[in-house]
Amino acid sequence: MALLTYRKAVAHGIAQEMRRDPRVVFFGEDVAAAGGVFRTTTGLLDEFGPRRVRDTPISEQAILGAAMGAAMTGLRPIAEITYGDFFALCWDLIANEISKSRYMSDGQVSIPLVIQCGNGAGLRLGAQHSQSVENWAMAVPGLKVVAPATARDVIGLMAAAVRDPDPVVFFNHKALYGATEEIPDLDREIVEELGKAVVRRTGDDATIVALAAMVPKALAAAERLSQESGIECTVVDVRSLVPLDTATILEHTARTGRLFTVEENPRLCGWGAEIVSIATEECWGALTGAPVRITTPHIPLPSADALEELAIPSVERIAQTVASAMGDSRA
Amino acid sequence: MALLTYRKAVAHGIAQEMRRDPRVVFFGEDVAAAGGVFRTTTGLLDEFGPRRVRDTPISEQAILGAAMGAAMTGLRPIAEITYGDFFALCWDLIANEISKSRYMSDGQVSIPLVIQCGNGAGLRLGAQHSQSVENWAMAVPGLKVVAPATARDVIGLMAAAVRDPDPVVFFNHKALYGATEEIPDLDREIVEELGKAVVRRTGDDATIVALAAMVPKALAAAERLSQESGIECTVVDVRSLVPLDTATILEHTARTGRLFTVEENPRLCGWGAEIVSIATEECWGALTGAPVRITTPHIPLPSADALEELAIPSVERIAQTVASAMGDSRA
Amino acid sequence: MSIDSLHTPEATPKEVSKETAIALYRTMSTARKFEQRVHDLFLKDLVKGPTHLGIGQEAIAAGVAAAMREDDYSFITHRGHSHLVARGTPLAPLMAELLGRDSGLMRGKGGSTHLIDAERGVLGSYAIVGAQLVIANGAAWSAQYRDSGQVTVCVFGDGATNTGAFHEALNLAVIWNLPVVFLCENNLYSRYTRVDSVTAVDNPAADRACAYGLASTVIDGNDPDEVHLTVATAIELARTGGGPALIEAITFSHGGHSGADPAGYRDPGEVRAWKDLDPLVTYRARLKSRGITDEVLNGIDAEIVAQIDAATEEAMAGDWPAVSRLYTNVWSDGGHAWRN
Amino acid sequence: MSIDSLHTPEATPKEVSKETAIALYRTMSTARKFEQRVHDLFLKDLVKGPTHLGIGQEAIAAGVAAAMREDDYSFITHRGHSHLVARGTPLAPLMAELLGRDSGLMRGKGGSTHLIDAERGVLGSYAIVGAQLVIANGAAWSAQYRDSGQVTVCVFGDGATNTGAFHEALNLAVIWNLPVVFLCENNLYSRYTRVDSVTAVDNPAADRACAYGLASTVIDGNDPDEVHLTVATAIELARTGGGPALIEAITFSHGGHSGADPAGYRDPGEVRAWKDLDPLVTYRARLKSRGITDEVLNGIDAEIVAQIDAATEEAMAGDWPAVSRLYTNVWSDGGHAWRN
Ligand SMILES: Cc1ncc(C[n+]2csc(CCOP(=O)(O)OP(=O)(O)O)c2C)c(N)n1
Ligand SMILES: Cc1ncc(C[n+]2csc(CCOP(=O)(O)OP(=O)(O)O)c2C)c(N)n1
Ligand SMILES: [Mg+2]
Ligand SMILES: [Mg+2]
Repeated sequence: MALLTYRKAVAHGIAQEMRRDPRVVFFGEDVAAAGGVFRTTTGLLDEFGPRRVRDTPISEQAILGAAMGAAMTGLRPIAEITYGDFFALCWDLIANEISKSRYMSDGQVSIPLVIQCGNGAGLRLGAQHSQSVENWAMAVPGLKVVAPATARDVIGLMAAAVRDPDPVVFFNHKALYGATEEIPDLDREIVEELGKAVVRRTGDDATIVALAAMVPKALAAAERLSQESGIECTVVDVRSLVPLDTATILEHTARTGRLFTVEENPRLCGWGAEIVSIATEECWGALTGAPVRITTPHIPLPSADALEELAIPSVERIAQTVASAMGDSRA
Repeated sequence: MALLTYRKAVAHGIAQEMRRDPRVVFFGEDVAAAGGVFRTTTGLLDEFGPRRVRDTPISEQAILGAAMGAAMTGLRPIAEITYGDFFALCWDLIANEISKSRYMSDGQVSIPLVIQCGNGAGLRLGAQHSQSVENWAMAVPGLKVVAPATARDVIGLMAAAVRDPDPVVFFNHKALYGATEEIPDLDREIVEELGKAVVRRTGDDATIVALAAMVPKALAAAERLSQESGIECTVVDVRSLVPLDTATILEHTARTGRLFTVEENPRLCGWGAEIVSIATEECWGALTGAPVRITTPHIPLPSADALEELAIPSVERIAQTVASAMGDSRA
Repeated sequence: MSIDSLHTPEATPKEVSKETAIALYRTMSTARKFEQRVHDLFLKDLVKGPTHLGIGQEAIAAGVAAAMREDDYSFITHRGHSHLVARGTPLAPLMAELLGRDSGLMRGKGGSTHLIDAERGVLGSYAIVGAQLVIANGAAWSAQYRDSGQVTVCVFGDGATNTGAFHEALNLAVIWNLPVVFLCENNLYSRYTRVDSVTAVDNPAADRACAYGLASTVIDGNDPDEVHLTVATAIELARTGGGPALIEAITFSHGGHSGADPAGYRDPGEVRAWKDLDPLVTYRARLKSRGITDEVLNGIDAEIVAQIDAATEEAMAGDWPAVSRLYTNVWSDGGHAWRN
Repeated sequence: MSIDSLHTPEATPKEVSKETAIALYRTMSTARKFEQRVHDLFLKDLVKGPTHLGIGQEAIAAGVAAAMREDDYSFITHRGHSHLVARGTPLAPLMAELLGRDSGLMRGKGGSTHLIDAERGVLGSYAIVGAQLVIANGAAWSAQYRDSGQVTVCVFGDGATNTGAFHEALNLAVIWNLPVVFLCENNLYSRYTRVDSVTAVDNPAADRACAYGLASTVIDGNDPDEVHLTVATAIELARTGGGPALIEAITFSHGGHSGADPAGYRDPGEVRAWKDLDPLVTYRARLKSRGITDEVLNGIDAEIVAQIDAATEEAMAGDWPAVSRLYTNVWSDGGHAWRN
């Protein structure tokens, strides 16, 4: 079974690490007996038992508090907060405690834990269950921030996250759960590295930087641009916002002269702004046009499918934005 | 008494609105009997009584929940969360409820409230009581975001915030409480407008965009640059991140060709990145050099005075950064 | 919590009037049939999103709403359809909302989990478990401040009792003596997890009352009379300055957590036992014992079906929201501009 | 809560040994004299930041620490100096931390409100009220998981009992049967506000025990023997699988909330009454009644003063942190890089 869904990759990745390291525990709301709200963690309770795989009450602060205390004292917890939106319920733990305690203690304690969630839109869940909040985490010093776009990366980046000695916030994307990938070496251990972007497509005219569910959309847009306008794009899958692979992003931005970011974050203060700012400052001389951000508008997400579709960057919007910006710069 | 401290302006601004509108109530931890942890709200309980000015338990969710429910049903609450850092404890109310309920209900309800806090560093309070989190609020659609730099603006922007029909997050800056300002018309009603930046200094060589405690620092740096390097800077006090006065920012950026942002936010995804991204895209042809962000490094804030001083942008660092970037662009 | 451990703190409540009884039946039956229709449309992929149904729990919505004054406020949960029905929200815009139409109660922006009908005092379904408890306090405080005599009823699930918001809300409500009635719909499950497996006490709401100096009240959530009378007493007390109350109503959801959930995690025996306690069935029997004929009740049901048919037809005929709707009503000026 | 309403659930605890009693005295006296020195330095603007002192509350830190195994974990509050002293943190680096020196326990990065001494099991002072309760659960869970026999003691203030974290923590600790002892230092005030004015029950911690199926235990927090014996019993129970406990110790802070707070919001009569119950004074009297002479106790005090003098001198001689320290230990690799 080398064809794996992104959904199944979640449990696969966690199981791989739990087999390897008895310090790894996994817990959250409905993750054990029910196998997760999105059926992403089916089988973990059966394999590892209730000592290591646990259901919790609806107590997001208690979940992350338990993760932090356990991480400080020798365990390697993976805690699930069902939706990225719910980070708002335990943001103190994330933004004030887990991220800062190592620094405040000048290294007396480490917090090696992973916080996993289902992030992003596309499931018609409305404004409070559809947000992309990886920018919230990126804005907080002391957190590593990871968001896989493929089933293989779900496994490999989870392995890297669990093995990392510092706190990692891990954003699975809800709209990708059904996506499949051929993984020939699925029977072997898969481990990726944090802080390494992947170039998913190469082209000389422009660089599109994308993350998570925006990666397949950016790739589709790049194909369309190639066919319809002859514009050849490089597509960089950032994978990890912290550490950020600025080397890869800047290399391709400089080489192509044009940068586009595609993000689900609402308009203001998303990670696109960060990457655009870095690239503008550091590739100034090489840029042949202004970097352009493609984002969700700065609005809460609507529930109705017709409206939700319009809010999130689409293949069409990406292609059109790139084409018209490239037209401008060529004009 | 026309010379007013920023500290006293807080109570003055709230009192002005409470006198005008009986729907305005004010509450938070230690704000009533004790007059506020920073003695910013002294006298309000005496003047308006315990029906309108209230102490609460240490229940940040309950505080903002009460504010939201009251705002939905006819009151105009001003709720205090002592420190901006503590938004993390009630972030669900801010980021998921208060900001989104008007949109989700398609306008059936309005949430006219103000959340006031003490924001920013400089008081040696360490990583969990010193953060500048206005970028957290800016990143959430549905919130207006205000941060006054002067005593007069504390009053005038509070008036605008209270009168605004939508939720406003109001960031007083802890390091400015002692700053004084001559306010000749203090005996009259002072009302400013949200979404209007103020040009605090005019110069033709570069534009420095700053907020709150960074405004006096940017002004001092501009003076130094003028005297030491002959570089003349325009200094824009943003005052309101949402709505954002892009017209003023872009006008001066285009006119001077150079943009610098000065913010207390840690490096990644601060409001500086947003303004730099907007300006780069919209002033591309007019820019004579890359926009440059001056920020706190991406680290938690240390407690010791010697270290805290080094972390926050200083007059010297602002001046040096501008001078060296301008040198580059002139070379 | 099991069925057997139900206890009512005071003696069995007095009977409701025949008129009220018929109204309660009508509300329950409307909610039931409405949600059955929603489920049909969900299975046809016409209603999207999670779609949490409260089939089996209608006695609570009916009993509560009948005890409320028109201008009282309701705060409810993600499982909120029946409460809107009970408070009189017209069925067509309600259905249209679930269908994502422009004629929806919120033009499709909110959907099933974020229903709100401000005109009828329903100040929202809250999809973040527990949030409504702290927000309800604010509405109650406002009513107290304005001396309007309005009472706020805040409904929440058993799962909400383990959130921090629950604790903060109850404490504040008591110290400010707010006119708010907190009502727990304890349907024994918090999504896919038995609430008793994640809760330190047996009655997740009532056994916490002691922590706020409140009385512990557990009622049969499948008995609309008991719900009605208990809540009416609490509301009356709150309205006259007696402060908050906390009531736990035991009930059961016939279906799973959401529209797509087969609820395989529940014991079939448990489901069967609770279906025997179906409030529509048992209440119908009670009405009959009070002399209300099948004919009358069948007549009511037929009316309801006709209403729901009409509402569904009207809703289905609605347009999809226009693109421009995406950008309306972020702000009170109707727009979404964040810049000039 | 007033002094009079103190009650001990079981009969007066048994006496501690003379040896333990002297150790308790030594700890209390060290904590007292250390904090008095800190206050002096604060008034000279050498110690900066808020500087929450626990003068008057030392019996709790002393009694608790004496009941703990060396490898047990402590989670404490922003008012934590005395707990570090009690667990044996060397005074020089502790003082150096408060002075913001490079030789500080955390090189000045944490300061008075974020003290941590991992080597001695003090896994942190928490400046966000209530956070330590949920985090302490994690340490307890880890000990349970590793079967290490370690117990976690989590100290918190009365004000913390109204946070959501308190509720979530207690519930989880009970359902997971964690080896954790929650101890409330009820000093009657939550910053400048009397806790009873913002709390729905009289004993903010103990009166909440019922909500988690725990026993309600209120003790005299100014009696180190009672603290010691009560906590020792709870720790022993937790260590042997008996699960969590919740203890409320009533005490009083002689000074204000922070170094700069004159505490004008308190009634002078109240302060005077509590100063009469100063644990150092009353315990000294008890020791004398147990035959321990003034000479012995004065000798201990003199030793302590000498230690504190030496520690202060050492700390004051320390360098300021180098610029480079700003960038160390964000990550476990020692650095702060967020990019390549
Ligand atoms: C704070 C929060 N955590 C988790 C969830 C996910 N969630 C949605 S409904 C639900 C179960 C709620 O159970 P209960 O309160 O008993 O209500 P019921 O669904 O049984 O009516 C959960 C965990 C949420 N919406 N909010
Ligand atoms: C969540 C949170 N809210 C508010 C504060 C501000 N604050 C710091 S100490 C304090 C009072 C704490 O009172 P208590 O828990 O009784 O401890 P004590 O200071 O009396 O020892 C408050 C409100 C905080 N640090 N954290
Ligand atoms: Mg339930
Ligand atoms: Mg206290």
